[in-house]
Amino acid sequence: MATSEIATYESETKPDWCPGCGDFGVLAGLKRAAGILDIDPKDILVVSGIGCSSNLPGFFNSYGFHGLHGRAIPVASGAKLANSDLNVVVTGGDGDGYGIGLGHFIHVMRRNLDITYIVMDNGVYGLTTGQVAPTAEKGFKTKSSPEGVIEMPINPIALALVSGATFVSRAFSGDPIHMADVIASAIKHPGFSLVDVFSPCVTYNKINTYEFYRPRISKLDQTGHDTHSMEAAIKRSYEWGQKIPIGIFYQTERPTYEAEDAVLKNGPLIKQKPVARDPEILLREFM
Amino acid sequence: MATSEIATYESETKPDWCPGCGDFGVLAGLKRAAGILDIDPKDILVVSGIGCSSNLPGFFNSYGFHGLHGRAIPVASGAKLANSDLNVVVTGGDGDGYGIGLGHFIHVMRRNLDITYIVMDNGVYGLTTGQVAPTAEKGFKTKSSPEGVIEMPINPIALALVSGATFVSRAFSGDPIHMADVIASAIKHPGFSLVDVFSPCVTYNKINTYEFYRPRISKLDQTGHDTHSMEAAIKRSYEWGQKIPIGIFYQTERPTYEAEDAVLKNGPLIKQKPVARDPEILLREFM
Amino acid sequence: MPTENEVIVRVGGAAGEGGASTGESIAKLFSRHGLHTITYTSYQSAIRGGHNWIQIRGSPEKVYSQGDGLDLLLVLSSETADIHYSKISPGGVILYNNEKIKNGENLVRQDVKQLGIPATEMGRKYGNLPIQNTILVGALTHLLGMKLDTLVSVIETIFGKKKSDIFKFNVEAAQEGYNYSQQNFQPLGKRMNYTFTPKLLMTGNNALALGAVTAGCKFYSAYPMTPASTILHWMAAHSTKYSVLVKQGEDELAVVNMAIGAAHAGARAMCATSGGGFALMSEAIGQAGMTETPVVIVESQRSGPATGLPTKTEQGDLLQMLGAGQSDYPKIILAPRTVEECFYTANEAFNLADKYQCPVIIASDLYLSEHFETVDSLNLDSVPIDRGLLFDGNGDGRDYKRYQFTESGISPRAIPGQPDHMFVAPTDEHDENGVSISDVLCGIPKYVEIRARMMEKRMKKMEIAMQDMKAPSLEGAKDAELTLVGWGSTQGPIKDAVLALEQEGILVNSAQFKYLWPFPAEKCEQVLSQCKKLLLVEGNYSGQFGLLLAALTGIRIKEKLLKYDGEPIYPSEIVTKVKQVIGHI
Amino acid sequence: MPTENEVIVRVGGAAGEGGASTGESIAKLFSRHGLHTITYTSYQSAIRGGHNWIQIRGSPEKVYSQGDGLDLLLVLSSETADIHYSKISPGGVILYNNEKIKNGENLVRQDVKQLGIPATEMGRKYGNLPIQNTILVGALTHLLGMKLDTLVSVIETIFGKKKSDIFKFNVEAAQEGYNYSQQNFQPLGKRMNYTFTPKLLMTGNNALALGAVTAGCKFYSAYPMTPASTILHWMAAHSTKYSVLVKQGEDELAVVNMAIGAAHAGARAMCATSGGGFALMSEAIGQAGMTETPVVIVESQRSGPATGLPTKTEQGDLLQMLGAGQSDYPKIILAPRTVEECFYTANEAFNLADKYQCPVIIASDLYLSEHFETVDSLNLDSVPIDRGLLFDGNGDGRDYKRYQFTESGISPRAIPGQPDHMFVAPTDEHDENGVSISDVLCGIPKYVEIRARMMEKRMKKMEIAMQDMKAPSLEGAKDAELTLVGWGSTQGPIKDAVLALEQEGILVNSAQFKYLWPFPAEKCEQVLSQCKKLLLVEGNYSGQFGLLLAALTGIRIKEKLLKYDGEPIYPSEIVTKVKQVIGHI
Ligand SMILES: Cc1ncc(C[n+]2csc(CCOP(=O)(O)OP(=O)(O)O)c2C)c(N)n1
Ligand SMILES: Cc1ncc(C[n+]2csc(CCOP(=O)(O)OP(=O)(O)O)c2C)c(N)n1
Ligand code: SF4
Ligand code: SF4
Ligand SMILES: [Mg+2]
Ligand SMILES: [Mg+2]
Repeated sequence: MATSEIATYESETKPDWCPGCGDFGVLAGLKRAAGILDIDPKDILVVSGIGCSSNLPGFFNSYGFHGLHGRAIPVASGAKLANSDLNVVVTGGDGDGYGIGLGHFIHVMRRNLDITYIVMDNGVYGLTTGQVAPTAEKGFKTKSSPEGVIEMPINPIALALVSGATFVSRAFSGDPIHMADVIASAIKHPGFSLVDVFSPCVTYNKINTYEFYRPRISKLDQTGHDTHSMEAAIKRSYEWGQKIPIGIFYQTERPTYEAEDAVLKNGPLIKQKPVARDPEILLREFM
Repeated sequence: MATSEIATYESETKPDWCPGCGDFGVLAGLKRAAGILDIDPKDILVVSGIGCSSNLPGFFNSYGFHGLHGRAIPVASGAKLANSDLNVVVTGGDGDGYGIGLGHFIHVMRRNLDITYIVMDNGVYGLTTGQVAPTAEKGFKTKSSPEGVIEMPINPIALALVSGATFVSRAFSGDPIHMADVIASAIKHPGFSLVDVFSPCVTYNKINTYEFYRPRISKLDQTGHDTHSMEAAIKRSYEWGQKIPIGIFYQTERPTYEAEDAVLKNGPLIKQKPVARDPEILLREFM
Repeated sequence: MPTENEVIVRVGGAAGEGGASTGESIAKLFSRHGLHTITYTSYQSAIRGGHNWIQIRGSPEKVYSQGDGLDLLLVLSSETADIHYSKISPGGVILYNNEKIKNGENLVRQDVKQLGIPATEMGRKYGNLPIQNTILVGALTHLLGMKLDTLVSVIETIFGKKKSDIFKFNVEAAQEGYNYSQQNFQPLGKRMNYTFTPKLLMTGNNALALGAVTAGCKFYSAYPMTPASTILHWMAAHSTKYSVLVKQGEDELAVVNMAIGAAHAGARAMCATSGGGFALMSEAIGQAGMTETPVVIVESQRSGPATGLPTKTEQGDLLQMLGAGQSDYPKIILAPRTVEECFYTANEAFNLADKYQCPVIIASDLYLSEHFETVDSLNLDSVPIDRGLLFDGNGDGRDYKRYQFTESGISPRAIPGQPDHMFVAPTDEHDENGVSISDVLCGIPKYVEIRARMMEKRMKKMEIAMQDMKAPSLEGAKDAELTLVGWGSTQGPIKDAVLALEQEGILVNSAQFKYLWPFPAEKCEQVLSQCKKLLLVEGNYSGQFGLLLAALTGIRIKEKLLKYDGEPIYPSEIVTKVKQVIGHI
Repeated sequence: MPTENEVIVRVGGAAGEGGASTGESIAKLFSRHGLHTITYTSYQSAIRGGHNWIQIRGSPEKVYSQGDGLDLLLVLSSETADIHYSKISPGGVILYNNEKIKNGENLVRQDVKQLGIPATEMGRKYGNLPIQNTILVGALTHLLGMKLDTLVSVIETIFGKKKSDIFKFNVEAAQEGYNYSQQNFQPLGKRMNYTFTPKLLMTGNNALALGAVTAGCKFYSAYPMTPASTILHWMAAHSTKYSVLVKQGEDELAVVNMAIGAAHAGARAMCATSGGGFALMSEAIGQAGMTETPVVIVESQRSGPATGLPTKTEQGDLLQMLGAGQSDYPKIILAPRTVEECFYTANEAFNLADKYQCPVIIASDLYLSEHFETVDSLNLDSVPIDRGLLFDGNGDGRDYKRYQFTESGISPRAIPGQPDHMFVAPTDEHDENGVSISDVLCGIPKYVEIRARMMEKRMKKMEIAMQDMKAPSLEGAKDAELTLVGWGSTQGPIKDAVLALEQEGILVNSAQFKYLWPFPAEKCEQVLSQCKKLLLVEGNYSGQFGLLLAALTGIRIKEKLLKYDGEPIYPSEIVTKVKQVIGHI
């Protein structure tokens, strides 16, 4: 792909992340993926919540909505239902999506809306200066957990699998080329797609660093993984330790919500006309 | 167990559920379970949200908190942390727990607080006169889904399994004796226990009736199920159709949150003294 | 006590006995006789086990509330008599199934006619069909001198298909009840003219939903909550017919954020809830204010606090609506005063939302949402759709500034998908381009200024919007001794009270507020400054509107009728209070 | 401009360069010299990339705000000079690293002394250690005539272990900076007496947290949100030491409901958040009101609306706090006015919560929460713990009514685990026993009455609580031309402005409100009725306190100083406004 294509998605605003932050890799990956799919920026809506990671829409040239902490998914859902022609991508953090936003995350997956959700998973609350996040491993010490976390971390991949997501994947900020392919597949996938990204917070997480991940990362497609097997996917979602898989865990086809909704059979909502103001039609039932 | 023992838990307020409502069975099951374990009513706190099912604490003789729709779990968590000597039981509906309260539900499981959560799962919002609930099957028609639901239902058992619950079970209102045993085991279990109960709404759900469940119900302990195998549990959580399993899907031991919290090492919070008002201790760091 | 020119009926029964729907058919019977009709339904949270009742008032003249007194009590279950018998006006009637009140047991009033019917026995031949209600309504039809044919048309509307057994049986039962009544009872002898020109009969929620679809609402999201749920039910039932996408969300947080997302993408979007759900929505309403997204939120209030009495009314959430979300941001609050006005207010709300690119809250309540009222034929065309300042999409997109500083504070809005006008709508403070300034720019002098200007830009819109916010005119006598001040749904009882007092020669008038925020203080001061004495009438404990009025105008109303027991206000309560205040008692 | 008797220093640097902590060590240097010290820190949301600065003011006399003017600008990064150079008072000093501003480039003011130090070069021998800040602070110590020993003690506090390399290197660097300064620069020549009696230096959040643990708070839950997060950090760090269970929840809904659950079970419980999180909590605050559960909620306000400017201050959430949750219910709102008062208010809040069995909101803001202030030695024993009316547990439990109607509205509270006094705390309306009446009872005359009485019982508590709500006294000249009216954190700048005006012979006084709800209207009217002219000073756009005051007293303040650009109010701004209002300009 030519750099000029990626430049299409270059915003005038420069990212303000800490030097080395994993989120740079995600931004690069998303640009590249959009370039691969050659989507016109006007047809992309990037929605986010609040967090370092949620600042991403400001650094990407497309339409965007930088909403409230934890509420990106419902905003994106509403936008997608209103204009199903848009490519709706949600970008955010683990706190935003797996913490405060967890309920929305699970519910959107059972709906199978055609939305791509990219979570920059760094195990901490970066923007609020480093408290524990739901993916932090047991024992992790932060400002808000000085004795070490005593909760089990969320397993977002497993959660997505049992919640009905039709595309479940993982990427790593240290490998934006691989990530771009995963994101491109996710966007292309008709239905809800999750891309959980190991995106190191170089400032507040000294455990889950690039150095931690790099030797452990193993690509699913290089290990003969069957992306159509839910069972295999669940099993692999628990792999942690010496080998941590990235790539596509699971992909299946199920009609999207947009395809099944009766009203959307007549095309995107915003292209549909208001109802005719005919008393015969509108008032009869009240006689 | 003598009836007199169950009468201990009899409240002066009579249930106002529709005749035949599955929730009667759950109330009976809970009383019986409490009787089996012989817990003093003063040591039980039953917490609920809002819904027909959430009215249960009013009909059970113990301490109770009938809170807000969807927020029973955090209220119960706070109470348990404040007084870990209490037996804290949460009772509620599928809308309350798997709809609006879903985020709390998942997060409490990774904490493994020693709380028992009984969900009266009827596929509808009973109290608000019959809209679709998150466990409703595809195609289910309600006031709010006249064309039939187009979302996949929540699988609460699978969700609980991947979220770290240490005791995951299911019961059926049509079999309160079996249910009582399951609830008793759940309460006895040290750590978070889920009892998902098929509790038919005779008024608004004409699909998932007693007649629907009765021939399909199959007891896990009668089919050689290994309650210590997560894999087996997940597999069985997907069984639906001709055979639907009830009983204990999974049970494991993990230290409870209360056991791991440093402050609770000194006993229940409400028994701990306020800090001594010694300037030497309290003010030194600000010098 | 009902006047000669009106009839008031109350139907009571155990929950699940169909009291409400029986009442609704009586209401339809009235409206199809050409009567102005108003109902009030009292019910509880439990699906079974409680006692429900519905009051129906009809008159050839316009009526404004459920009214006072009772001409006829229709008894569906035995406790109905215990609860309502004493409420029957002297000369009134109690109509009951002989088996529910054995031999008219305990019906001892001499000034009330006891009319028993062996309805259970008469109904036996229809098997298990719950048909006693129809028999009783048949009897009532005769008692009111109404036409059986019209009742049959109502039965047809309710039970549908002409040839179904259930339709046929109900018609037969109605006929039998009518005949029995004719043979055994004297009609009430009210002298009412029936025009038989059917009137439109609907609830406030019906009118609001109808108004919304008429306004081009394309996206409706909700989470069930009494008394807003019936909007959801109506919308869902009409979703394909009117092409409105209806989405039940997982909670109110999702619901309001979905509506905002849909609105951002260009669809007219609405959601509705009650107090508790509104509390959950409040953060996102601020988001709509900050991102300048037009969205309509209905808050149908019920008795609080907390879960409170979910099936009872209150006007207790005004402070919550005023204070919704942190800091100051543009928002508009409208409180429709009648069922009819619910229709027009929905239209207006969408236009105001688009014009000022801000959230608009429609403040309804259980009483207004759920009671039936006849409305004069709605003028469907009176409020044309106006989508406000949309960016035309011409010119070079590079100059496009979504949050441009303008005279009015309103900046042209582009819609995602439009070529060349990409922008990010941020909840963080931002510059004209929508670039967030909270991350690395705030606190630097230039951006301190931009922050202040952006705040002023947004709030400027509310100064302009003030032109659209109307003060109520004084309704009633010019030289009244006293002015009743209310807002929203209390208009009905207040109007009826004014009329009743007029009958007694006491001249009062009323100022009923609909436009609550931004509060048109100057105009309101002008109106109220003409008044001799003020009496505040509100359905809440603390007189919340009184606080708003005082805050913005300094007018502190000393005399107050505040009701917070869950029941709607009755005209007679206002009459009594007025007399007390002006010293007539 | 700073007076002779005070010194104001500002430290600026790129985010991540340690400006804030350098500022804090200067503040500690001041407080250990026995100076009254106050700071203000300006920073942004991004972790890196922005520009941060901190202002430190010290004086032997009591000072109340960050002050106006600048004696010394300490430059850590090149843009610092661009942004702040013009702010240095005539006769002031700019102190900088020679390498950051090459040869004093662009430092052209004749009325400012340019003092450059080759700090980078001097620091080189310490390797990668970011030591230039320490060198500069060493230099500053000499310029202010302060003691190097005291600086060493500060370094020890910061870097801990006496024998660590990092401690040793920093001490050396400080010494070098001091020496360089001594050899090359003249001290500022301020005539200040250093007593060397160290003062307690803390932020509002420190004081609040300390107050809470002193009050016996045993449960603290929170979800991170600036500017409340530092309470969480402090509590977490002191959790085992003071036996406070600290729980970070999954969101603010969980957080507040956990605190309520803990409170219901008998623990003193608190949670804290900022505006957006508070919006999410609002439904549950009503729940605490309805179930009569004592709980303390801290709202530290920041610039809104929506996400707004998370690191900037505002007093914009008063309406939100007043309107939190549907309907009317008992709640108390307290706005501490100084860091010291944060401590006592926390104690008071817990007592009031227990006494009235209701939620108590502490309204703080970023300015108050985060700035450092020296406080006179705290009287830890001044507020004894009072748990309110707890059921003694004697007698037959059968008579126990959790929600008993009493004269005061306060009913004796039993705690789960207590024998024989079981009850359910319901968010539905209920009778004295706590039995819900919404399901099958409401609407029936007897229960209509119980509902009304239960509402009155709850609100009665607020009438009684009115006795504990104090009106502010007038501070300053009795016969002042004008009274400044403010609330909460603006007390500092207002006090300083009053003093500054006094210097110019202009007599104004001030009324600073702390007790906001239930609003002690009568007492406040009495205080304000003595005033000639009022000027409202608030850190928000719409004058929210002014609205509250007018709503409850009818007093509408015409003259307003409203600030909403995210920055705190400076005394000089008040001075200017006052002169304008009283016609001295
Ligand atoms: C309702 C609400 N609560 C809290 C906050 C404060 N807040 C902002 S970002 C954030 C967490 C961010 O963590 P994450 O989503 O993991 O993003 P990261 O910064 O790590 O990329 C929080 C708690 C908020 N903005 N809104
Ligand atoms: C915040 C809020 N939203 C909505 C409601 C209305 N509401 C009451 S109960 C209920 C659903 C009950 O469903 P479920 O939990 O399944 O209980 P069931 O009645 O089926 O036993 C809803 C939506 C509420 N009380 N509070
Ligand atoms: S704090 Fe962490 S997540 Fe935030 S920008 Fe810096 S490195 Fe990235
Ligand atoms: S409506 Fe359904 S869930 Fe509610 S009480 Fe009746 S049967 Fe039970
Ligand atoms: Mg994160
Ligand atoms: Mg249910």
